[in-house]
Amino acid sequence: MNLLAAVTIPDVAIFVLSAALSLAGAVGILLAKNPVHAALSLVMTLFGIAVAFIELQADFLAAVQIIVYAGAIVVLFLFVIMFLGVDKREDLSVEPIVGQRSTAAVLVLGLMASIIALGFIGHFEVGPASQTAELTGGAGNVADLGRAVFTTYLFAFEATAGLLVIAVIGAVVLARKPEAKATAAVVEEGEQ
Amino acid sequence: MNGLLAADHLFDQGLTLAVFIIVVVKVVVAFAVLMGAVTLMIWFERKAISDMQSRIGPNRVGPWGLLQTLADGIKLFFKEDLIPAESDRFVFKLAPYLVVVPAFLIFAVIPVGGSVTIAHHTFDLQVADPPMGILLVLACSGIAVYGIMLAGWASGSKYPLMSSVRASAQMVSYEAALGMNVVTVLLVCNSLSTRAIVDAQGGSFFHWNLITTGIVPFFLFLIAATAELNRPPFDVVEADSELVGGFNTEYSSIRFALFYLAEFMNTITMSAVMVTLFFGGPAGPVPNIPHIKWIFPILWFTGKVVAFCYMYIWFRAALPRMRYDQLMDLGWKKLIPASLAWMLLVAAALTSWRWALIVLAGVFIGWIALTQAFEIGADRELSDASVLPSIGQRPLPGRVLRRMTDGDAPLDDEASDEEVEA
Amino acid sequence: MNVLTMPSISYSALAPILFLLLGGVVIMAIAALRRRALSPTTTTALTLTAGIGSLVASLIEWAHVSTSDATSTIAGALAVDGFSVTIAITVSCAVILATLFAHHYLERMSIASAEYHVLALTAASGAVVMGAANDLVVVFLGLELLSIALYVLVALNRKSRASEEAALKYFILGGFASAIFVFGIAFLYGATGSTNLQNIGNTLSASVAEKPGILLIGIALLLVGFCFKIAAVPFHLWTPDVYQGAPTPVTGFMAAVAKVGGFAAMIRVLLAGLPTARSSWEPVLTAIAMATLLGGALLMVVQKDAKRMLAYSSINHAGFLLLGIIASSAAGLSADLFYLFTYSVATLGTFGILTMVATAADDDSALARLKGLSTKHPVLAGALTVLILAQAGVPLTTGFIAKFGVIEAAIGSSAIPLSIVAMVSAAIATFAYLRFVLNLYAAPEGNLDALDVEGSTTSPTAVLGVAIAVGVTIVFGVVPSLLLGLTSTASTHLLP
Amino acid sequence: MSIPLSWFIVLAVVLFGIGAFGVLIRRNVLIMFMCVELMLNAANLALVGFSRSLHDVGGEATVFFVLVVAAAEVVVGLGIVVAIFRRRQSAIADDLAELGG
Amino acid sequence: MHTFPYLSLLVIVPLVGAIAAALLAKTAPAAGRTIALAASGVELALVVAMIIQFKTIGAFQFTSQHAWASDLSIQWNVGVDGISLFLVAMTALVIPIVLLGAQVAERGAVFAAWLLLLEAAAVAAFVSLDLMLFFIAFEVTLVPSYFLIARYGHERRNYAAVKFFVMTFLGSAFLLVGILVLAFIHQGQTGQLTFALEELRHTTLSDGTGIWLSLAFLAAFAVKAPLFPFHTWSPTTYREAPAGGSMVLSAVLAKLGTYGILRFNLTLFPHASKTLAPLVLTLATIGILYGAIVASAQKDMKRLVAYSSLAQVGFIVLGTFAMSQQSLTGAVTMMVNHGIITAAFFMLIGWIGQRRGGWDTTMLRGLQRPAPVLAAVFTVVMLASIGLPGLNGFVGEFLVLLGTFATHRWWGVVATFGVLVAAIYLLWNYQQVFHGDADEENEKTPDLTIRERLVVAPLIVLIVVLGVYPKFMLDRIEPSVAKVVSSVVHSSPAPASHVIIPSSTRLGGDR
Repeated sequence: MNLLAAVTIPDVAIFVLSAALSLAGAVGILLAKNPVHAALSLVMTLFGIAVAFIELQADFLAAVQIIVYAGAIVVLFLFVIMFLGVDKREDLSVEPIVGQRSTAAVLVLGLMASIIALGFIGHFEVGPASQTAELTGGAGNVADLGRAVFTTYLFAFEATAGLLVIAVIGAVVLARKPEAKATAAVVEEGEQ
Repeated sequence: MNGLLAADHLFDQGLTLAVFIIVVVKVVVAFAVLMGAVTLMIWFERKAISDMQSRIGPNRVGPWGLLQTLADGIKLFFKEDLIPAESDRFVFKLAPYLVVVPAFLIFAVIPVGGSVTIAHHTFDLQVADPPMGILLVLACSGIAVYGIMLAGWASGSKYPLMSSVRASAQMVSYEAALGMNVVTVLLVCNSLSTRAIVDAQGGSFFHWNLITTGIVPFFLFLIAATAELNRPPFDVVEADSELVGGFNTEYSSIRFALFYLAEFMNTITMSAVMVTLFFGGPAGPVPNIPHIKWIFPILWFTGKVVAFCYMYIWFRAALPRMRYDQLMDLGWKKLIPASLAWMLLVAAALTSWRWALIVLAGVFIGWIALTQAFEIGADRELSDASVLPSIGQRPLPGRVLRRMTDGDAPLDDEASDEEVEA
Repeated sequence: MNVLTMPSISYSALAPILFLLLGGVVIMAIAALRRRALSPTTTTALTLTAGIGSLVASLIEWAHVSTSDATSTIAGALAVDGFSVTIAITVSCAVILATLFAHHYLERMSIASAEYHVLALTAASGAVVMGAANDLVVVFLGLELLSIALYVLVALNRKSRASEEAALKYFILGGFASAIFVFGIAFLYGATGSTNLQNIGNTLSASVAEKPGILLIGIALLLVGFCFKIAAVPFHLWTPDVYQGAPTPVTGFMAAVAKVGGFAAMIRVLLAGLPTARSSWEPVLTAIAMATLLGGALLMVVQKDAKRMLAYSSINHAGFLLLGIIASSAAGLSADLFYLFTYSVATLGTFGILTMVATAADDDSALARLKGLSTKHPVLAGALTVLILAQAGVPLTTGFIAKFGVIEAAIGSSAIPLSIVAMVSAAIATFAYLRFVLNLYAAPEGNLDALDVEGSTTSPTAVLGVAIAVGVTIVFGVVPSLLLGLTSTASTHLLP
Repeated sequence: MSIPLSWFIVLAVVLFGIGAFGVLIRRNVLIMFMCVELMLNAANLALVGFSRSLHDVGGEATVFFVLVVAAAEVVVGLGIVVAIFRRRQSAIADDLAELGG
Repeated sequence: MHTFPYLSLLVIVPLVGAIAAALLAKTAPAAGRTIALAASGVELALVVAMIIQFKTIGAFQFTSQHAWASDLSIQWNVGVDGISLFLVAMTALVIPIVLLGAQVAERGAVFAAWLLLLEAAAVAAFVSLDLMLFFIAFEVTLVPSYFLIARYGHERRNYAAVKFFVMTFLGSAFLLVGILVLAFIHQGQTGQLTFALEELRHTTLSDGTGIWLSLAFLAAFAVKAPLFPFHTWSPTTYREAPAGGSMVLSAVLAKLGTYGILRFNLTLFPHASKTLAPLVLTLATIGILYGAIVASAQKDMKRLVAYSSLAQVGFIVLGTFAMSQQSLTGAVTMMVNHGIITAAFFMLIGWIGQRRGGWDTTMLRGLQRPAPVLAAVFTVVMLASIGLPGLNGFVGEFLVLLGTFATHRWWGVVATFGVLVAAIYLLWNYQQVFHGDADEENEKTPDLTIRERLVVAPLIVLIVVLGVYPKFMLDRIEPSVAKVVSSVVHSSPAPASHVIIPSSTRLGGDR
């Protein structure tokens, strides 16, 4: 199997860029002491993945990725961090539960290794192509995507309406101030 | 990758040296023009506002004070670069660039004129025309908020932080409205490429999206865009009378200059985006004069952009700043529903008149219901104080907040018991 | 320009989902458009209407599907078969019961009732969607409809810190599970080229890959995602905390509806989409089932808190329900459907009674608190005894038939060691259940007035709920054929 | 496509692994939450990769839905975080010890 | 056929009584107790009527069959033969006696309700001809027994209840799995899923499967009986249970185990039973000796009876697995007689406990003088238990030993030692408690009241009558036993060499 047969240099460059960005960001989240830095790292990862999307000719998703994820979701994170003033530095030197990190590391590394190994054992053999609908490259795939969303995935699309309703109601319910009595109790505790 | 390049016919013959030079030149020219335009814009704003306030404005440096901006720039450049002790140094330094870069990037997809042929290479007068062009605009305006947020937060100071919180909330809120109006335009134009959008408006004034989308989206977009820009009357982020200048309070020297630069650059690019989306971009009557025919679209484009820039200056001079809560109300309760309703109407009208009538009826019912609901909601909010306290009451990060709770008046037990019974 | 051809839609099949979702929307709209806050009675009535509407719609749909073959609607996104309708019936019943129990609670805790009901209805619609989903994307969306609504519901008791903490814990682990689930979907999609379960099944049966690497990854990740949702050991860690912290009626709702939804989707994915890959998921699932059965039962024994104990009990039940899946037979499926229905009713009744006797702030659910319940409320204590014994699987209650059914099915599919483990775990669990029951009859400690806050134990709706739960538990326990007929017909649609 | 599918899948798996590891070891709720987002993104990358190599639109459509779900999840999740931390000023998971477990 | 639904009524009557008693427990406890007593009386009357109508044939009688949970193939399929008839009768007798003689002081109505529920379940188990129905009934007995022990028992009642519950439940886990496996094998052979005993008898089983299934069944029954070494729950449980509880547990519930072995193991797996016989016989013999020896070391009278029961159960199992006509008849007889005797024992110990605040042999002395009637009754029961000819204990034991000698001589020889040891420790115990000089405390022990005498009288009468005239019982038991024996004898494949089927055994009319 010749992996590198058809690979061109610009493609590799873009992939390496995307991988570097996303991995650096991911590691950044893992190591950031400050949630704001973690959020910035997350943005970096998102960019890296957007670059990968472009390399995969999913331009539309790349744009949506940036607009929705970086432009809204992470901003929301930052908003909450700043709003609550919870940007306290986390002390990473102390392990809360002994052995937690090594256990987690073993688990996750095992998982990753086995997934990658399984993938290579199966030669990343994929199923039959274009079952849902054919995917054209470039600008055309917005139309493909739109068509799929309104035909094959019509129900899923409608279901997202329900999802957003819950999200809105949930946010309203949760942002509402607790009953006066409860607040008073907290104040007392805080003063002890 | 290939999809990106294939869209532009500049690359039809592949990536030759000539093509490469053209691209580089385009980038450099766009950069230079934009920088020049910004200095002019700053001068223009100061001059125009002075005029409206019956003052003279800058008039010493250069003819009509034209070089005043340059002088200010040089002065700022040589000022001492201060970094507050409490700041997060890395982010503090990073933030200005996060503001400037998206401002430049947006301009890359704006078609400033028609197409030109030089050395057998036909190319469009725009830096790039990616198939997702307009989404890039939205993406960049989404990223722009980071600079402001992080600048405020990284300063480690009270007022800038409040500014950050305001900025994030404001820009996320208005981006939704912005996006929906863009979608309305896309419904009419059938393409995401800025060039195609402009081309679709090519015929006459009546082909402009301003008309074809029914005028309303333009105004909605204008309001939303103004809010995205943090320009008056939506400049709560840097409200100097409330927040001492907001997110850039702690900035000085070149970093401050970058924020300043970015603000005006954003004004220009957003004007250009509006021109592109609703006013046909470079479209306009082109007299058939050989060799300089290509210059008229550019002139049309420039003229339209200047008009918008003037409008922004005019807003600044004429309109009082909105209160923060009014701003959020406007965004969520008026702009977003209206944008959504109009988008649906346009979509329905494009399908058939039956659908248009149905959606119209739906919009009408929705409008009544929403108005009613908002009114009731406002009453309830006043009655039981069931929402979060406003931002000004938030404690700051660091020492103070460990001991504090919501900042609501603590209720003693008797009072709360009564309230429960009631 | 191409014209989109909209897929055909069977509205009668969608009716249960529509009733639930629209019920929620209507309540929300009315609540928003009325100047005074809606009274709990109104919202409860509206929710009950939606629930009953959904139930009736499901029953009408049952009349259609029970006599015809399984079909699908909306471009194959939703399956229309006996299985999906049975799940819809189960969820509708759960909604009705949960509403009856929540009514007085919401009133006395001054929780905004409209929001509760809207969220509950939406969550329920998510469960129904999961039962009918014929596409992995739809499964995922149903799962999220259910989960996101539940996150908020869990946080609803603002008087209790535990409630919010439970919500957070649930949320983080739920999000974690969802992410794993999506990753699994990605790999399964890669391996089979479609997200549609029908297509996946066809692809897999048409050709078996020699080295199905990607497929195996996908299945494994999906299993992990499901196991989180159904609280199978070792993915159960969130369960006790969330059950304990959530407002008691929400715990009941969650125990019933989330379990039904999770299992419905799991059954559909494994038995409709991946039956040909059975050899790869069955051993894993068997191991998980054993761990779940024993873990749930053993940890149940050491609990001192009623809600925590019931959380482990729900884990134990999950183990039994897994038996039905592992059996991969019509009998197993039928038994699982029976189990899901009867377990929902029993657990809702149990938590309903716990709701009735909860403290003023609903923040203490220690077992010891229930001592002397038989003195203070003998009838309630009796009802609780019946429901707990049903969960223990005592004959003449639905619990016995349910457990018997799944074990019978498992043995029918030669899963004998697993069945023995199941029986042993039942023995251990029964001890915990009996201890619970005995506690009700022990001599009271302290003030018994705390067992009735503002007339919570005489609330007519809750009493009606208890009567229904106990009635169903006993009637179907003595005459199970009524329900078994339905479930066995339903099961033949999925596994002919 | 010129880059082999396996490269993207391996990248996705590594990102997913880092995300999962983060959820398991970090104690700051917000960061745990970001790690979950990271995992979702890894899944999206895998979906798009498969979608491209299958020439099938299903994967990209799925990504679209995952994005919507992520947005809804974030709204509710942050709502819960806000609700909790308005009572206390900490975002460290270990500080939340109300529940005995 | 009999149209009168005796058996269904036998289950329904105590059930209704239980519900009524439970409902009245709060408002009118006295009425509840009366109703419970009435229900048990009606039950007894029904049983007596049934015995009168019973024909001395081997087949099942009074059968009744209804679909119940047809989707799960469970049927209401009941009938009695000579083996179950007297067990039902014994159950019906013991319950009213418990209600009259060992009623608890507090929450008596609930106690009665649990007892009646237990009676219903036990009767259902004895008469069921559907394996699953049997299993359900078998399981249901656990719940009331658990509550009888845990709510009315002595100091360490919770521990005892749990130990009892968990051990028996674990045992029945294997039973359920065994039943299901058998049913599915049968389904594989006939295409029909059923749990009916008559159907499943005809299942063809390979050697290995048969043995495994047989062991699975045996696991449940051995724990319930209890057979050595699965007996560890019994001394604790009998000790901690209230007098009434111990009576029912040892007289009725333990018989479910021995009955199960006889009815199901032998009928369903005749060949496997033959293969396993040496093992089980050895266990039974060890149980006899172990029970007897440990019993002689007990200071606690209830534990003493518990261990003596272990020995008795050993005899029953010995008789069962000796598989000759006499030994099986003896085993059935012994089940009934042991029920009567042990019920009487526990009731008497309960009375002693009431009078003296304990039943430790170290604190009791010379009770004969202050309480002569008590001593007399105790003597009769004790002698019956030793197996004195003329009393009922003798009949069963003798038949068992006779049958065992014929087929499995050496086990019989060893078991005989058990009889001797039993005589020694019981007499010694009797001597300790009733003879000697009473100290001041013991001197004041009151004798049996008239009521108590009346309550114990039926037991004593039966002990004597069944000892003097066992024929009535044996006549009805033998045809049924003959059926079982013949099925064992004719079981294929050809018996292995170490299983001896002596031709001298009296077999059914098949030859």
